[in-house]
Amino acid sequence: MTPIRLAIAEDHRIFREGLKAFLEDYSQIQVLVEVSSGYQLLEVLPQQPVDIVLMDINMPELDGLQTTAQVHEQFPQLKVLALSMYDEDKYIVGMMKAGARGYLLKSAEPDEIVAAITSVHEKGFYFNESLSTTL
Amino acid sequence: INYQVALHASKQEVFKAVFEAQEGERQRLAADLHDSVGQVLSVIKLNLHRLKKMEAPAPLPARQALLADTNSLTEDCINEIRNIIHNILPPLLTDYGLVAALQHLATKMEKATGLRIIFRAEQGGGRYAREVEVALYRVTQELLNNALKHARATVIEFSLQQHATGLVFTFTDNGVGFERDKVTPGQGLKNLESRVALLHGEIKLGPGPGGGTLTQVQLQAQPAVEVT
Amino acid sequence: INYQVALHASKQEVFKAVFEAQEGERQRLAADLHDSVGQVLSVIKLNLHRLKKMEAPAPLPARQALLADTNSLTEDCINEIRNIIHNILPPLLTDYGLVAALQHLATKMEKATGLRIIFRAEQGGGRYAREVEVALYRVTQELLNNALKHARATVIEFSLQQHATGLVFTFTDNGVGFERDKVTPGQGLKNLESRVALLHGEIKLGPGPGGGTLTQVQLQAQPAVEVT
Ligand SMILES: Nc1ncnc2c1ncn2[C@@H]1O[C@H](COP(=O)(O)OP(=O)(O)OP(=O)(O)O)[C@@H](O)[C@H]1O
Ligand SMILES: Nc1ncnc2c1ncn2[C@@H]1O[C@H](COP(=O)(O)OP(=O)(O)OP(=O)(O)O)[C@@H](O)[C@H]1O
Ligand SMILES: [K+]
Ligand SMILES: [Mg+2]
Ligand SMILES: [Mg+2]
Ligand SMILES: [Mg+2]
Repeated sequence: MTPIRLAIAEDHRIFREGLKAFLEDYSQIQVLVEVSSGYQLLEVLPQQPVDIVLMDINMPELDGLQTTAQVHEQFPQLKVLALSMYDEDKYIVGMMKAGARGYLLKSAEPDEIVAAITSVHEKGFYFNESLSTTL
Repeated sequence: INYQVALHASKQEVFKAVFEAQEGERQRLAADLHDSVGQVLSVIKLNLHRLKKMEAPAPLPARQALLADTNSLTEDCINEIRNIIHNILPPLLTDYGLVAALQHLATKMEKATGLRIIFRAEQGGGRYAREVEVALYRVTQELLNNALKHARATVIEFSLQQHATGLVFTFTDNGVGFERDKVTPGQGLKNLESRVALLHGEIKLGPGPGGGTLTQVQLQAQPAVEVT
Repeated sequence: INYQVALHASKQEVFKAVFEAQEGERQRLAADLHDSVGQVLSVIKLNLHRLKKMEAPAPLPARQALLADTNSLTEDCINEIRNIIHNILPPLLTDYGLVAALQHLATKMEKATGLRIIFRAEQGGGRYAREVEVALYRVTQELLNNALKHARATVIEFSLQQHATGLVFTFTDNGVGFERDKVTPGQGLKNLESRVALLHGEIKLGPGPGGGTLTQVQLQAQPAVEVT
């Protein structure tokens, strides 16, 4: 099976690196792109195609919401999975409206992170039970 | 000395300065907690998970148990940081505005207290100037605190109404009302008064039509952006 | 309504309320951070240490490295919490008083900035009323910030002197002084002025005898406890 090609867009360096290190243990996932802003992501994507973007919301310059909307438009086959510290409905609804296929909390159980990536890749979406009640 | 004169700002200016300094400080603090503690704790959690996996295929039970313990402590910290940030300055208020933040506050407090807490927005969902949004959010926090501390109420209702003449914020509880002999003016109501005065608004506080307490704040504010 | 009248507190009272509310909030926040995050993080750190010891006698290098990493992240969080608490309200101030807190502040800032920062206490080490200690600590923080931000100074000196008539706080830097055309009154000095006014004190601000800026605060305060 070819691994899922992943991009991480996240401005918090320690979190980004920690997440990448965590995902390295999973052979079904390959982190190919690591960027710290939406602009960088949009620049890199034409040269380095990926299947899924793990997208932070709170980023400088172009935030996750705006970036998701643009990714949705420019790379319609690419799937965005939101990853955020915020658990309030507004952020979830906002990211889903912008075109995200799922929403994860940064404090999610690590197994859930892997399950969400897999689900988005195979089924095209991911819903967390406690978060999806808001939709 | 010439510039010593400039020090003697008007009281109004000083108030404004104090509140602005306070809000600025809160914002910095929330950002620090969010980035330097909250996100790092999430990484600690990921690492603990990796450590747990490294135990396989021959896990040492003592190590497993200690890892599980440490993990749950980390979760406690993450939740506490989230609560603290939310009390300092809810990101919702900044990103989605007053109506979203008040709605969230009402729901959260209803869950936490078991009282009936109802918020109604009759103003189209538009955004107001930052100082208006922050002031009314702080006013609501104080009135909720008062209602919970002093009123022995079972129902709390508050609302925002937009009129052509301005914004009207109304807050009622069905509690005991102000008990003349027992009332000692605290900091809360004074603070609230000066916040409203700063925005050239009006505040009225008295018995509610059906008992309890009614507080009304009127501001000459109009929403900047109407969401349709 | 009768008690509506009570709301109209004097400006002086309102100021006092605002500052007290602010300090009260800071203290609660500091306590929450200390107890619910700081202490728990310390336990997490202890646990990581125990996990490391459990690695013996056959440590797995990958696990060792990850434990070391996680430990250093935990330490970062602990330091951050400590810094935040210290900025909110140094425990030293509460526990050991103004002189100890100012001495610590001077030493810390000297290390952090590389400037020469000298504090002299000529008052016997006694404790003052809480509001006096908090006010002078905040005044010092603001004046230090200003000297670092605006003065381009190399030496900063401040002192506390106890006279029979009261307490004198003096702060000087050897910087550029107030540059008339560039000065835009900020919140800092206004805040400072109202803090001092609240304590019925006096503040003077002007050029220093040898250049730079000199600020002097006089309060009618006497130490409550003389340490001999
Ligand atoms: N909703 C209410 N129902 C009944 N009494 C109230 C209500 N709100 C305020 N009071 C009375 O008014 C007093 C002053 O309120 P205020 O908010 O100024 O001070 P506080 O709540 O006692 O202290 P704090 O400074 O922490 O706010 C209270 O002590 C209480 O007696
Ligand atoms: N030690 C100093 N040396 C030279 N100029 C100073 C000094 N302290 C203050 N100033 C001048 O006085 C102005 C007002 O100071 P103030 O502390 O009120 O505001 P600020 O420091 O600019 O902003 P803040 O509200 O963050 O304190 C400064 O902008 C600066 O131009
Ligand atoms: K991998
Ligand atoms: Mg971010
Ligand atoms: Mg109160
Ligand atoms: Mg200043």
